[in-house]
Amino acid sequence: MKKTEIIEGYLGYMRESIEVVEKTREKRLKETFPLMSLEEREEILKKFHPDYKEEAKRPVKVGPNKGDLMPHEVADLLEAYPLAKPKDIDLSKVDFNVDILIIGGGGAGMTAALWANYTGVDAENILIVQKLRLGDSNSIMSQGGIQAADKPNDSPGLHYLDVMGGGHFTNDRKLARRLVSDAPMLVKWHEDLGVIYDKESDGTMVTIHGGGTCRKRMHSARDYTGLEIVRSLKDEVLNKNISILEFTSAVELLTDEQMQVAGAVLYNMETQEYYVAKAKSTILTTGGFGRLHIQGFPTTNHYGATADGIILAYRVGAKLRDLDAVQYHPTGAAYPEQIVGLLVTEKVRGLGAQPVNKNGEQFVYPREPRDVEASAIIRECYERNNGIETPTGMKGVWLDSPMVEILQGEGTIAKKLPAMLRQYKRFDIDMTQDPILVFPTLHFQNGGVIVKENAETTVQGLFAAGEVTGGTHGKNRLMGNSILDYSVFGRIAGINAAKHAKKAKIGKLTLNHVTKYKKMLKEAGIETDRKAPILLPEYRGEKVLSHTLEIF
Amino acid sequence: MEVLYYPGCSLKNTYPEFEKSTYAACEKLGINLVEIPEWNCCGVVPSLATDNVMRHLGAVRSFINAQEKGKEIGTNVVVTLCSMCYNVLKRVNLILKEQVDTLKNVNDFIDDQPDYVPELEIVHFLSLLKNVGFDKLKERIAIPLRGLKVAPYYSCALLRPDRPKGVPIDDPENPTVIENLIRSIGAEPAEFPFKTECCGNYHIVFEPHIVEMRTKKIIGSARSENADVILSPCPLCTYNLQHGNETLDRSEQVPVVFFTQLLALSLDVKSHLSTEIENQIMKKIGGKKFV
Amino acid sequence: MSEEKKPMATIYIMGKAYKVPNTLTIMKAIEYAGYRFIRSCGCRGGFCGSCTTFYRVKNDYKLYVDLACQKRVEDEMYIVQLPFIPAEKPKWDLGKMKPTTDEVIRIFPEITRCLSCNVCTEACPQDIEVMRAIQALRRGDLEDTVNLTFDCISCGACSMRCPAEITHYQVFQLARGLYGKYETIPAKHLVERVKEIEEGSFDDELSKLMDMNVEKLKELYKKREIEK
Amino acid sequence: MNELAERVKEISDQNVYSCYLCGNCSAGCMFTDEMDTLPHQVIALVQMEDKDALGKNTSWICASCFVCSVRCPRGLDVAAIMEALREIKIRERGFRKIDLRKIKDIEKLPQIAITAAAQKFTW
Repeated sequence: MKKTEIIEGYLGYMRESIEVVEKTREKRLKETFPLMSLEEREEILKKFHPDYKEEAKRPVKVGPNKGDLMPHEVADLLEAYPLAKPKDIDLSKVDFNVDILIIGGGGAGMTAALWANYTGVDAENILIVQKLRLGDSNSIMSQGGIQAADKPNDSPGLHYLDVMGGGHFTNDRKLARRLVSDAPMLVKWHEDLGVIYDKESDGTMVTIHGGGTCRKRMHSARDYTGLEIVRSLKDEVLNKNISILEFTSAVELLTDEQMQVAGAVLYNMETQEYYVAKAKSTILTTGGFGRLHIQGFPTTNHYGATADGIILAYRVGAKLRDLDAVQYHPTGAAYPEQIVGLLVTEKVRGLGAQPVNKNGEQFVYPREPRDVEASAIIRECYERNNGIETPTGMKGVWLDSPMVEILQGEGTIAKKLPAMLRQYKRFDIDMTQDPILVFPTLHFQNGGVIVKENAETTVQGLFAAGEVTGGTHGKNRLMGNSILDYSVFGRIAGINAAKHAKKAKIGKLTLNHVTKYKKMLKEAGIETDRKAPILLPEYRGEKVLSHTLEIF
Repeated sequence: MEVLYYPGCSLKNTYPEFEKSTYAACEKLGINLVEIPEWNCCGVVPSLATDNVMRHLGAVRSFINAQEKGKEIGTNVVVTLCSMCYNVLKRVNLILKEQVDTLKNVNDFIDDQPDYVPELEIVHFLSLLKNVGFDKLKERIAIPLRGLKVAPYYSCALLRPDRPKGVPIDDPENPTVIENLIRSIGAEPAEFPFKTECCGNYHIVFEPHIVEMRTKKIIGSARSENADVILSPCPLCTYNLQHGNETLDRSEQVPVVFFTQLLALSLDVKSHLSTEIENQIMKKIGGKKFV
Repeated sequence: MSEEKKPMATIYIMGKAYKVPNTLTIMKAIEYAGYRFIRSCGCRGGFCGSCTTFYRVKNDYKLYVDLACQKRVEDEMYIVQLPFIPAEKPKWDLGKMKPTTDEVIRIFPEITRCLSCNVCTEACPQDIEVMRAIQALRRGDLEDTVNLTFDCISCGACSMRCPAEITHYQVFQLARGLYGKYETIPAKHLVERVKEIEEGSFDDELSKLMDMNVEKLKELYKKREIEK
Repeated sequence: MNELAERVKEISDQNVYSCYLCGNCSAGCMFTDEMDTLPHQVIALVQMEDKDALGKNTSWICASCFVCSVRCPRGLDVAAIMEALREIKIRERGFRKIDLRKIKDIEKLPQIAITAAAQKFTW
């Protein structure tokens, strides 16, 4: 076998390692690698988790979180100037005057819109603005599932313990309690909407483990859980005639003289026209920051995950938390090059696949909380040098996917992981026969805008739900709690924004907070041509970018 | 006897009683219907354009599936119940048997399935019964429908056109096969001059008044012959006739039933007739079987 | 390997030739060539269906469809993307419908025009047997339709190719909605748990946990039994 | 053969010049009450290359019951000629006879009827 020859998707030298993995498989099938103690977890995190790299962070210089440590990529955007000059925007002409403005059309935004509508706000008085198409979001990409303690051997209390433990006990307890208490109700709501969850023939939900769970409470829809939920939500939003503006982003929030949030300045990404949207309640559901590529990591996130929401909120004075805590999903694709960074769902491990090193040995319990699992893989690749190097110079470990077929029966992968199977098949790799190569990938913004239990931020009139918020998961979110998060708090945001809209009185629209923020930046001595929000990442080829002329 | 069976959309979606009564009767008669797996919609009305084979594809794909299933169970006979399906399938199959170029054309186009070798025989269920023999059928009858006057309604698709040669199941101008069936189950066929007339077909969708005009005449004719029921082999005619009934006073209406429902009733298996109609019939024949 | 030495492919983006590294996906190649996406780019992971791309290759009449984020470039590829599927979404209220093909036809009567040509299946980047699914629906087999189309990402490639002008992805959404709402058995344990929570059965347990200090919480966490 | 007759032949494989206008088709037709022109008259128009043949409602009222085809003494498939006249119009760019989304009381109609109408009135 030639080292550089490609055989069924893998290079010859990788095949050699796969043969070793195959040899140890039978033995490993009977072994479970021990779970780490809390102390061991702490140690490995400190040593290997990217969050603990001091040089990757700095204290932010301005605003409500002045002095807090944040990744450079986030601090850079908080310390950036607005995209538009306040004096260029005519606030006297209001283009959209609605009760509720929802910024971000993913799972949280659509859930909020629907529940605002159920609470009595007419569909035409709800406006969702969305940078891409409605539903194009991280929500649609989530594969593994949604947690809810709805089986007799489970309880919200056990779920709560898992959430707290996974978050290293740094969570906002009230939010965590809400998360676990409302979970079954939201899954029931999905069922009523027509979401097709995996079920036994008598209707019992099929549930499995996720990393850090003590009970099998992960509900899924094959490995297209996010897709199935989002397309159902989207259908419902469209059926209800809720107004939608696609390819339009919010570039700044609006406030009135009372410093209440009063809508946003919107920007049509295609025509470059701006719109003034006035709203009695504004809900941020903008998602996270994966596309900032913190510390240069590849990401599982969608194209628009550029942290716009936290920038907008921060400028009106909303407080943030835990932005130093970045979730690296332990298993991103490390090979082939075309799909590097894309998610290999935790469900693969949930169904029995073990991470193994190049010698075919286990080195970590397959379902530690995500940050711990990721750290163990980094350690295996870089400290112990037991990873497999790819042609692009990346390292990874094997995820022994054929074990799923052995443990759960032939055909399980096709049935329960069709998205994964398809993704690898496209590049000639058959994950039912061969293991797949994985390495941690930037997955989730653990922190975000601080919200109360009613989804309101620290600024009046501004609500937030989903990945843009912080607190629910503390410093680390567990698998299956992000769909749950946007469902539970999207609903709460929708209901409370609707209630707030009924009594809110909005005064004169201003961008005073922007002027003030700019002054603050100047006073802090920040001289830069960085602008934020960035709306979309820049991936154009370097050669092109260095030769562009701005003529039109 | 084991044969392949093509149900069509109506039997699965609109008139399950047509299929269910057939299955019940077949069980009694020892006929095993094997549904063609993954059959496609036939298109209901055959395309008469000779330069466009696209419209035949649904039928051909069903033939291919039937052919493969037929190899498994050892038959090349495909039975249909819906007369519209019969007409399309029969016609397309005959075209493919006659026209080598057309056959090659569709086989080339359908590159995702095996080629169709035109060896299937498309048979309407009435013809199958005829082949079994109405005399033999008579011997199996448990409840002869004595005293029941039945209007045999053939309509178009079982009889016309005779092109390619071999489509009609009987003489297009003066068919008798349904009458023979009626007699064999112990009932009396009505003299029914409108028995081969058209119900208005697809005009029910955009020009329902045409269907109303047609069906009123057909029902009126059956009524004037004192028919207790109209016997239909066609789901679309059945729908149209029922639509016609709805435009008439109750006293002028004649119930429409599928021929397999009366067959099942006479074989003393579940007829899947509405309770009302079954009671009417049983009363008429003086039978004891009140549901 | 340095940038210059990478094996390159020539691709034609809407007719214009660009040289791009041949290991890139179509999406990354378009970006490499200098285009910045606003449309035709979404999740970049094969789930959202926004980057549907039609292409031909040299000396081949076949029209191929793939997701730009999931397909590696080939030399001499002629590419155009589908930024939007021109179709209104018909509105419906699942709550007032029945799980039948007739209900689907009421909204989408055009599915009766399906010619069984199977061009839709050829177009599907998710390898869904689209025609089979439409025909399953014609047979009244909602379950089969749902199973065949579960992996549909609503990219709409099928709908751009269909001679019967069917918008399959919408039809399937309706079919799945009806099936999910009416043809799956509601989970009994879920209803029971929602009721228990509403009745406050877990309030004490949760309140206790809320008031517990971190050390005690950690103890409990360590001691929790992991379900086998 | 004139161009219209040629086109009819292309589509239906029927030669309208075989028709000697006996009127048997029209006599047997059950739908003439609804027609502005009788079937054999339409055939005459085609023979004379009168494009009005395409504008008459005859072919659209035809229900494809084939009584005419069975009774034609010249063995012409008259129903196929009607189909050819429909097809010529249906194949024209921009021509639209019906809109399936605007069927009245569609919820009452069986699939078989909608399918049949779709087959005959749309391409």
